[in-house]
Amino acid sequence: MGICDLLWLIPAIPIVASGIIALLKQPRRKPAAALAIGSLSISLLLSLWAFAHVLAGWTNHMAVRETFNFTWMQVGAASVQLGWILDPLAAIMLVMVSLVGLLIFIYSVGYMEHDENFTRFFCFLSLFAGAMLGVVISNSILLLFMCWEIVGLTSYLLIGFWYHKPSAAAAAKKAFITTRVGDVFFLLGIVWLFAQTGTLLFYNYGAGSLEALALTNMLAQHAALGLTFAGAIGLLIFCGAAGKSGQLPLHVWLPDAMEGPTPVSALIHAATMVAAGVYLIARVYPLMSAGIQPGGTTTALVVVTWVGSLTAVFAALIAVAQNDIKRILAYSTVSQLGYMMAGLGLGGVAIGMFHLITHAFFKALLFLGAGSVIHGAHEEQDVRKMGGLKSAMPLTFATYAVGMLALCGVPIFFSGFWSKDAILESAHGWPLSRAPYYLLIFGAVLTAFYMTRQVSYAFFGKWRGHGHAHESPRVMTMPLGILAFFAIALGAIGTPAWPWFRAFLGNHAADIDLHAFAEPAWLMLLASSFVIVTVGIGVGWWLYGNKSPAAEEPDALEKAAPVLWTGLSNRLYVDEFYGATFIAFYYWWARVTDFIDRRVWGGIVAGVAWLFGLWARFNQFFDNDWINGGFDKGCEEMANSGGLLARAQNGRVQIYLRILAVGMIALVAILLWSARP
Amino acid sequence: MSGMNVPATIDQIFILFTDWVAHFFPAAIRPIVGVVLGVIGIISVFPGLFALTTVFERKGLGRMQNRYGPNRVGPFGFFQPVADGIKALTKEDVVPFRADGVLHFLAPVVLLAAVFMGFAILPVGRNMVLVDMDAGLLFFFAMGASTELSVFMAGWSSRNKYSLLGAMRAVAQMISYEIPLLLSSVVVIMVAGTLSLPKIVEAQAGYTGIWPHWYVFTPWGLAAFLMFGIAATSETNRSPFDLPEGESELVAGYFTEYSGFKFAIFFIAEYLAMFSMSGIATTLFLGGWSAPLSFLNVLPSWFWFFSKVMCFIFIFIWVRGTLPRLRQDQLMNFAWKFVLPFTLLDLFVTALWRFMGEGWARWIVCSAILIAAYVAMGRVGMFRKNFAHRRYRYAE
Amino acid sequence: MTPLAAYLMVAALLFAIGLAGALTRRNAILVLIGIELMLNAANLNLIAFWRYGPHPELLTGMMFAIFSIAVAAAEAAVGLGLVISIYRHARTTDLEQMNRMKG
Amino acid sequence: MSPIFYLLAAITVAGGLATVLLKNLVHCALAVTIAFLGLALLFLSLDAQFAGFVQILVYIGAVAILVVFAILLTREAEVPESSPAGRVFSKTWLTGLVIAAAVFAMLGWAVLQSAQALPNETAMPAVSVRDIGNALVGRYVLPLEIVALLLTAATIGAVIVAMHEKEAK
Repeated sequence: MGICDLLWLIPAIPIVASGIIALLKQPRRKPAAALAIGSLSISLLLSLWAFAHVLAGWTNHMAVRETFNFTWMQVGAASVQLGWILDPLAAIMLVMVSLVGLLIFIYSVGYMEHDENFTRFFCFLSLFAGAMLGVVISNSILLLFMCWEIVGLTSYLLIGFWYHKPSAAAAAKKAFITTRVGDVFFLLGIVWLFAQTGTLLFYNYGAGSLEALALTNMLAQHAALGLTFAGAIGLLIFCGAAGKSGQLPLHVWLPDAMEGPTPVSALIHAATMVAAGVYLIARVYPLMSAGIQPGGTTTALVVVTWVGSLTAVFAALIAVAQNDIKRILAYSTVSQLGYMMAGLGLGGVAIGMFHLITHAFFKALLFLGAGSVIHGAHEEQDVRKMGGLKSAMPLTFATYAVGMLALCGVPIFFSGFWSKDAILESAHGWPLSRAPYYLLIFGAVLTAFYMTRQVSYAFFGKWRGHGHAHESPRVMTMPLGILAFFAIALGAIGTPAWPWFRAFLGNHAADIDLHAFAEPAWLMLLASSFVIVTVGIGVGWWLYGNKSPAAEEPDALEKAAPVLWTGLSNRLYVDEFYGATFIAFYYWWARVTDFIDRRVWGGIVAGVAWLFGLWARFNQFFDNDWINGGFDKGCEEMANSGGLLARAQNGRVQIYLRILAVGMIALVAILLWSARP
Repeated sequence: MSGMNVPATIDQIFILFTDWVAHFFPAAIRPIVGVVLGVIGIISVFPGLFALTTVFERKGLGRMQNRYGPNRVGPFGFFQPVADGIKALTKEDVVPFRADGVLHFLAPVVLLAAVFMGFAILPVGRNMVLVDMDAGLLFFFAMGASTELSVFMAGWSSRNKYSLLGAMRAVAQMISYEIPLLLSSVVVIMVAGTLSLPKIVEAQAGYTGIWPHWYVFTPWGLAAFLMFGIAATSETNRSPFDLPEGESELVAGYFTEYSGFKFAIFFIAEYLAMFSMSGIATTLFLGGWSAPLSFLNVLPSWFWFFSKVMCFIFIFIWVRGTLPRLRQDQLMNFAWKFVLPFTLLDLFVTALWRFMGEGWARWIVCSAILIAAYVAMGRVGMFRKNFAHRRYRYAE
Repeated sequence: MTPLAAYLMVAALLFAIGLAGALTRRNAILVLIGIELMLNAANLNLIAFWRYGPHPELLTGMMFAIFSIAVAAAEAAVGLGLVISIYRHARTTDLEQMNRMKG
Repeated sequence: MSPIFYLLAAITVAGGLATVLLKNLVHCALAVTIAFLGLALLFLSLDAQFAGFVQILVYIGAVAILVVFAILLTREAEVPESSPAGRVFSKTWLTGLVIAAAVFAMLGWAVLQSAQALPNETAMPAVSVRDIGNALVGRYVLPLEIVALLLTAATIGAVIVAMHEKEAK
């Protein structure tokens, strides 16, 4: 029984657990939490087993890619096949998702303690975890799409968890619809892919859609503007990914999604779900990079790169001017996702995924820290109404600081630095243009800046909120500690000196040479990022450090450049723009269709109905006066004759007996008569 | 005569005698002669036994109640029954004025006839059965059933509320105990596979070592035997089930209004019923006329049969001397809520026994089931106080 | 030797008697008894036909009779139960007064 | 035509007639038992041992007792000997009698019609109780089960019907 046969258990167990939890009565808190955490920890163990399996294969220098495929249904000639896969990519994602998820589950036990819908929350959470793991392991794009949609559903449910808040409900709808837009294209891509390759499986011993045969076929044909079919399909799928992981122009839902409970924001909108998009691109990377020459690139990848880097800067800009602690983190998430996309576009799977992994940990850390801050500050989310928390909640502060430094990419010590550096490095070496490189660097500066702003607002200065803050319970701080450890340590597996991660994904041996640290290019990068971080943090500290402005008074940056500030703090009017264009158009179109329905089609239908009414009236006349009349007469007669018969039934047993006897006489007589010779 | 060995001769002595008598007659009517002789034998032997039994019973009860029994008439009062008989015969036969004369007369006759019929199929010894019917057991129970009607006739015809109540009690009791009686003998039929009593006896005739193959020595057999004993006690209106003639409540039950010889007839009938019941029980469970230990076969079979019957009679007397009388509702509850279910269970167990095949397993399983059921039912009965309060179900 | 017809005649006579009882007596119980008599007559027919029939070893008539005896017993039990409950209700078993279907 | 048959037939018919004619219900019940007994003996004379004994067991042992109980429970026994026949027979007894007679005439005519066609007595069939038992659980097992069901239902029904209804309104 290899792990590959048991792989399906990893998503199945949490889903089943959620089903059981859904059946629990509402106030049953302990069993619900126990079920969710227990199931996910089982999944974690299985994932570790799978990872160990892959690792063993890798150390023996053989490419581990085990698949398990089966036919779901037979549609005419084509067969719809499902299956799951175990390869380094999946293994790493599995471990990451289940580990982070588990930590966040534990954290939520403390965070949601006083919520009366505790059980429902855990039901959704573990359903989400299951579906996410399903996305990770699925080897069939259809299965992947299903889990993908379940993930979308759960995110909708969890964002709208406090549905009594109108803002939460609105945010949930927004998230759902916006991601739908992406998913439509995704679905188109799937259909096209199926039409082209005739299979839904990624890898199927040479017959899969991502394997050489299918790829060459798809490279042969060309769509418009120099895109091969492969590239076009890849881009369609990329639209779906953009929707999920909030790339331009579909990023609008992600910040609003912060209406949900903080653990949700951490789990779904920082660590895992938004990463699903990136993972999807990594999964179908062969499509994107089909026909790539060494040192060259493909149209699809170019698009991905540009979208990514633009998003990175764009979101970072907006993040500068936000005051809601979670919104800031949300926008930073968007920009980091941009980095990942850019990394995928520029340097390939390993780079993007590496940033994904590190980011998952430190962003989850940051969100949970933010949650802990909110918890401690009595549900206060506005950074300007906090301050001085570093003394009030030291543990939170320490871990949060770690997360912040990792996000800023402070050199050497923090994982964020290594992953981001790898991206910058590959951007630096991009053949087409230098613009992405500069954009990303600018984004990095902004990142450092807004994080510094946030931290100094929240933790330094003096307390400006009401009541007074308190440290969060152990069950919340413990996961913070663990995450913080990973936020630091994970960097070690991706240094240029020992590019283990890349080697692992690329299935080639990882050799340590410390000379990599001595290469001038790398040193230059080190220096540059050092400069970036210092500039960002320095400016931030200079503007906001330690001085604690009251909530009313305008922001320091606002004083400097009011126009820019208003623009940024209104999120560059993207929502308004959408409202003015798309949504308005939809309203108008809805009105038009409404008119057509009512007047045109409605009129026709009414006419037909009138005709039938006429016919019905005629029928009624016919029935009542002819048929029913006849029947009524008949029935009356029957009733009368029945009355006659009823006389015979007088309740005298013996009379009945007599009649019976007479009947018997008659019968015997007939019998004899007929039997006579 | 010389060639025969002595035990066999003694064993078959009555048969030989019958044949000897029969051979004086023409061949055509010999069977009839044989039957007549057999009838004469039955009619003479069992009443004699009855006479003895009365003495034994009265003496035994006296012993148990720590007093003298009859000891005046003859040596140790052994001629007491003779005296009683003369008394009964010479007394005036009183018939109540309002009584229904015909029925009042018919009742004892029918009763006695029905009871005597029962002996026709009883194998009192090797080859010593009057008629070996294929459906013998059924015949016996049919006869037993027809006694109830005569009891009713007696009670109803004498226009006396004690008699009527006694008769109703008697009939109700007989009907409700007839069912367990039948079922517990069905057990034996299931195993022996026949209704003919001689065949049943032969089915138990074998020995392992010196121990006989009587059905009473199997778990189901023992249970059925006990149930049969209880039911038989009640069928024959013996104490502790002697409510029909509960002297303390109804003067003498359904034969309150009888005197003289008719009374004597009822008395005889009761004892004869006891004999026939004991005989059937012996035949069904105690191996009929077969000897209790293999080497005791030297003694004649009829000796064994009668000694077993007498043991039964002694048990009857013993129980009468020991147990107090039940109440009507207790009686019914006992019949319907304990005896009947237990007998049904025993049927099931017997089937199990039959199909589990040889070996020790079936012994353990069957006895376990029976004991568990017995304990459980006993507990429930005591717990629910089934014998608590009484309710009458007559139409008012 | 007794011919079959004799048995059949006895059965017919018994049947007629039972019918007469059921038709002429007033008492419900006696009507039931009459019906029992009729059933018995039928049983006699069955047994007789079984005995004289071509295949006695098939036991068809015998079985028929046995089953009808069982059914008759059930019928008697239920019928008498009904009579008793009617008596409780209407204080009579006289069929002439038992002609109301409600009450 | 053996004398035994005449005897049994006479007993049976006499019992039946007595049943129909006697005034006192208990006497009727006892008379019907006589008829039952006669029938049982007829069965025996037809070599139907088992059926005969079952007849005695069921009818004399159970049905007759049941009838007697019913009579006593309904207090119908006390018919003064001097009561007019009108109290026993229904008003329209004459029609009933005529119909019964007609039925008998019809049946008897039918029997006599076919008297010649009827089969003569065959050799006595060798049927033991064992054969009957095997037939019951073999060829006739379904009717057996159904009858068992019927009897159970009848028992329960009779108990329920005759049970004293509670005054709980």
